[in-house]
Amino acid sequence: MRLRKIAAAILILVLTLALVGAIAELPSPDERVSQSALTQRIIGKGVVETGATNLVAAVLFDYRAFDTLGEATVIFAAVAGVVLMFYHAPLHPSAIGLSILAKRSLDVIGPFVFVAGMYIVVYGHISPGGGFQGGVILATLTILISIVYGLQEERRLLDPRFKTALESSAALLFMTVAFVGVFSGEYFLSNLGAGFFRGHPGSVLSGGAIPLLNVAIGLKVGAGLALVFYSMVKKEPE
Amino acid sequence: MSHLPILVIAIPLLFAFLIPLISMLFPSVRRITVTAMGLVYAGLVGMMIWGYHAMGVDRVIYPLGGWGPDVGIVLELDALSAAFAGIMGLGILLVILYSQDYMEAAESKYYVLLFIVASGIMGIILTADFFNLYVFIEMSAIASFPLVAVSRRGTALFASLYYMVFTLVSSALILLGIILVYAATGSLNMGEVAAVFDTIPELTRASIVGSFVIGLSVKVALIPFHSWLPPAHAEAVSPISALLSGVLLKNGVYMLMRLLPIFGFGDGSLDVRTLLLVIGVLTVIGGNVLAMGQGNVKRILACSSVAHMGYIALGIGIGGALGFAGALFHSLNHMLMKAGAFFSVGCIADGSFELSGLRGAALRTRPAGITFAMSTAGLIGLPPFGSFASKIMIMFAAIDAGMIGIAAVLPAGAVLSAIYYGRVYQVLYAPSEREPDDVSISPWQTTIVLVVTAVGSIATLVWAGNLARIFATIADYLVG
Amino acid sequence: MGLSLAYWVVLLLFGMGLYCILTESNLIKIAVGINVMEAGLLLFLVRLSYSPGDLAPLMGPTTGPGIADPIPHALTLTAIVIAASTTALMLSLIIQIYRHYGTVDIEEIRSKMQ
Amino acid sequence: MLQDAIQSLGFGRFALGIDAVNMIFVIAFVMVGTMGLLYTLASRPPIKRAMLSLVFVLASLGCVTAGNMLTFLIFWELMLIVSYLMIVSAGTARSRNAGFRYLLYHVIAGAGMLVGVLVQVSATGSMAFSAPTNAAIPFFMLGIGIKVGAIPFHTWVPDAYASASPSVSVVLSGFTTKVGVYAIIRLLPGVAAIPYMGAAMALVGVLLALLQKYSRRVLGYSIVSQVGYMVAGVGLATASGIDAGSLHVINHIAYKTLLFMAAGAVIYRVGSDHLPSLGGLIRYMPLTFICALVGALSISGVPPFNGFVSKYWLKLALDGQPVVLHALTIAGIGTGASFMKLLWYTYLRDPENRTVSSGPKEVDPGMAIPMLLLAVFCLATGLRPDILAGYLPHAGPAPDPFTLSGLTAGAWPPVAGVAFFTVARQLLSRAPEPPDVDALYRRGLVLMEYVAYSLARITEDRLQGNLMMILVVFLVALLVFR
Repeated sequence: MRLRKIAAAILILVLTLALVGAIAELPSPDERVSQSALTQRIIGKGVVETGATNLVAAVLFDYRAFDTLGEATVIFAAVAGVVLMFYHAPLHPSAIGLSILAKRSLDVIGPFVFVAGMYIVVYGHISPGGGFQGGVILATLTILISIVYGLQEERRLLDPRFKTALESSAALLFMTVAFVGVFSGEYFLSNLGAGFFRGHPGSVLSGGAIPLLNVAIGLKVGAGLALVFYSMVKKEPE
Repeated sequence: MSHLPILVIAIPLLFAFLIPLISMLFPSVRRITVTAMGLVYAGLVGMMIWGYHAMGVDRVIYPLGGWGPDVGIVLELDALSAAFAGIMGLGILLVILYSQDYMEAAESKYYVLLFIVASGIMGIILTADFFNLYVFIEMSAIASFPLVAVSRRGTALFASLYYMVFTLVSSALILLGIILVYAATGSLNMGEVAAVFDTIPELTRASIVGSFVIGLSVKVALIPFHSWLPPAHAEAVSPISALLSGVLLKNGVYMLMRLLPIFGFGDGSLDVRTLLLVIGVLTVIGGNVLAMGQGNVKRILACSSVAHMGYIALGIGIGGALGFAGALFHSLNHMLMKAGAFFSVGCIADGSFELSGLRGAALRTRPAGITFAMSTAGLIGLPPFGSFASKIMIMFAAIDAGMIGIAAVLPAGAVLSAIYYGRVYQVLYAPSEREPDDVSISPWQTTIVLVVTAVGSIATLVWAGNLARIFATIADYLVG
Repeated sequence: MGLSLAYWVVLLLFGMGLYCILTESNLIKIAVGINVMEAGLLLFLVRLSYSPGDLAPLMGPTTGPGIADPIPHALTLTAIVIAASTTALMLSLIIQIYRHYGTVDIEEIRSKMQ
Repeated sequence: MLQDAIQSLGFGRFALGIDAVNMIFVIAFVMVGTMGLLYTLASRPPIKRAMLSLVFVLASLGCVTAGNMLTFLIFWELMLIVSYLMIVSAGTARSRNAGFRYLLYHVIAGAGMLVGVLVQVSATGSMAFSAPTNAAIPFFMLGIGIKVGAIPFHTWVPDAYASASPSVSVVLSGFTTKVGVYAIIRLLPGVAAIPYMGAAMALVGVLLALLQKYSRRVLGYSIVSQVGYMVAGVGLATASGIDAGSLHVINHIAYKTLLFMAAGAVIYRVGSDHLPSLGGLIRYMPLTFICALVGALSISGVPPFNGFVSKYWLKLALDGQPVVLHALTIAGIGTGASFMKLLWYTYLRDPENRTVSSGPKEVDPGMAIPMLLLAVFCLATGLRPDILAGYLPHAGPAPDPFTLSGLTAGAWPPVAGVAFFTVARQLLSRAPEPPDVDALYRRGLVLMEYVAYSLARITEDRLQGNLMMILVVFLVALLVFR
């Protein structure tokens, strides 16, 4: 065991030093000239071409929206996997929840958490944030409910079948938006070209399909992560 | 044709999203729906290949979102993609059809994951963008982990984890390569990277090629990176074993074939060909030797998959177009034969696949007993099965390149595989005391799948001439 | 060598993660190791896009000349989501393994499997 | 360029055809195949087994009529598959084990042939038969050597033929080794070592045959010995050598099938071919005895049976090779002795065993007719060698064997053999069955499997050790292949 530790340490040391050489040869990003044509193009024309002022969102949901579809699917697959793994898993979580103090506090902050999540989702194309980030906040709300009120209560409020349906529907919403491009004679995942509303860059109603995709992703991630948490700690077999 | 490249990726995804809703709302029609979905998927793939063929152009480019290769992600369908799409599409269809009888009580999530794998594979095959490739690699991998553990036996769970750790480390290596590519070229499009790849500084180039080749070797399970494969392929339920061995391993093969020409086989800094030849020889011999040491039919088949990946690695490592064509051809054959073998063994045995408990089992099942013998004879490399032809192509490429030693490795592997398959036959086909009339006949859908794999592996020899010419054209276009 | 500090941190994280994967016998720690390794890679990706003084790629009325490359940011977001998904899946696998074998120690599991 | 390479591999261009070289093989295979199938059908086997025999005969016909090397290879491997199925179809553990070993031997043979053929194609650019290049010869030697049962690869012959069910071994025994002989004519003309290989086979085969205790094992080892004659003949690559060897092929197929039929008939009636427990069958199965006698006389080369003619021509053709010639003469003595032994134990001596004395019946007509036909053939072609001579590859003027010197040369070795057997009978009956090299091979196989087992146990389930290998190779690749 000790031998393996020493061997691993030496190995990793040599390997990282070998990588240092490779990194040192890279063009340094500290010099402004190193920005590639691709980067300059996106910085220069991104807002005009996508209608989103958050260029990360522009890349994520327009230029490289296909990656986003892929990663949404990855979450979907992970959720399906986790649910499959715990399909018949019995476990005994706290069914009562925490004290009245905690419950009342959650009653107060819960709506705010929800609003914050929705805000981050809906404003994803003009300010930092987006569907993934907002979706995670929405999912924390369900986690808070199950900790504070107990899993039974959370289950009563949000049936896992509802979450499954919501997750699938949100994914279908994403696909629908993506297919609009196909049916309007453009390409899959086309944004402004497919006739989505450009709006005035910087306002909420702008960026064409980007807000729609953000909402779809937000709901999907929220429902999916809530489902993951629920599956991992659930009590009764379904 | 116009939208088909995206449809083969998007439609199975749509199916994956729809299945939970369908099985929630109309549980009674799930089986027929899933069958129809599988057929639609295969039909789309077929139409895409046919359309590509009919257009008679080198490559079809589909710009996603209307963005060209300079800013966005494009899908690129060329001859190599078309060939692999055909191989994988057929494999996926067979797995879906076979699962229907085998996993009768499967949860809907099983099919969700299956269709995600189907979509991910097409994404890997069609995308022309490095990072998008990574996303699809992860997509098909993540969907396959729970599929391995679907039986929820302890060994299956551990095998799944083992598989997962290896895959994640290899994905991390691939991601490292992608990051270095982006850092060095400022572009992620494969064509653009290929154009400027020679200008990358040498050390960086070596690191890029090294991390891709090693990462992909783990995915292809070349020795010494193979050890995740036997447990994962053996502990999974049979249709998933067929999926992993027959289809998912070819992902890595495809990526090697796609990326190595872009990297110029690492000419100048990292000699990938020599590396692949060394690893390939090790894999052919080692995989077969490991298979000889197993007492479990599915582990034997799994280890033999390792050995067959060695054949393919040798075909690529030899470097000429003929070796490439042979490796391509062997991918097709291996898909048919290995999937057929796993399908058959799933019908022959249920539950335990230990040889000691399977005395005479193959005589009591029909037609699985016959198709198992056919598939495994093909895996040994005997005619009249297609692997005979593909093996000949790889060996001939080696001999033409003056490497008779390498050429002799392949038949040596065949001899070793004859030893362990001979042992398997001795047990599986030994008449036992049970009444001969309790022969179990597979359900008709399963029977169709079994017959397709068995007949298919013969048909590839019958049409070997045409297939070899097609694959040679592809290889010529790739490596010139 | 003339690497900036961030690159050394990247290598350190990458190496630490690998070391953790290779030497720890606790499955959870292996999962953590994988995450640390991926964190190193993602930091590398982010660092590539940024040079000191850059602004975040939010185009507004006060856009300056130095804007960070938005593409690595988007890629990083994608990669983070993927890493999180795999972690969730891996942890659920580990939980199931624990329920099965009563341990998350890799050596003990191996001895129980035989 | 690439398309040319594919073209030269000849996929999809299967060619069959009869020419001067394979004419005699086709005649032999068709004739004996028909007889063998008749015999098989008469033993009322399961229909699958009869079908297999038919397919086997067709496959071997395909093999000798193949017009290019790819077709040849495919039929060569098909023969392997079918004959493996035939051997294991007996359904006993013994036949399964023998079938397994048979499979291994012939997969190795196929591997050797495959490499050889591809080396050849690479040199000549086509799949047509051609004189071997130096690089291809070792591979062809391996492949064909196993197929013909060359020393030290001969052990599959008695092993397989003695373990299959009797009706199967009748069909099986005629073809496999002869296809190997044919391959020598086509693929290995004029390799100097081959006649010596044949001589060694003739000697070792007959020596081991003499010491066997089961009739079908005697027959099996004597196949090795007789094929040695053919190999010596065709390996010369002279017109007379090839002619003599080819004639010996058809003669051998006829009388060896006849002998296997007789042995099979005994097994069907008595249930055993263990020589020490047989005896006295001449009283109960006279017809079978006569057939066996004709076979034994033919194989020993007694005039005027057909073995006499081909052996005489062989010896003439081997004039320039004294070593081989003497070896074959000694082998002739041994052949006489071993078949005297076979006849003596099975038919002539008084039975010691009660089960035999209870009186088995003569064979059915269905089995007797093919046997009689073959016996007539053996005698007829012995008396009139010119019937077949016209079909031989070179069909040159053949010397008349029925001269005084020819007759004595043909007759004295078997006579000496009979005398030897009479003198040394007691000694031979006490001699144990000799060990053969395949004991060694089996040890080797067990050892190999043990090593494989240990390797598999050592490497599997070691997550972190195996992960480390990835990094090691990554590092090696970065540092070494630079």
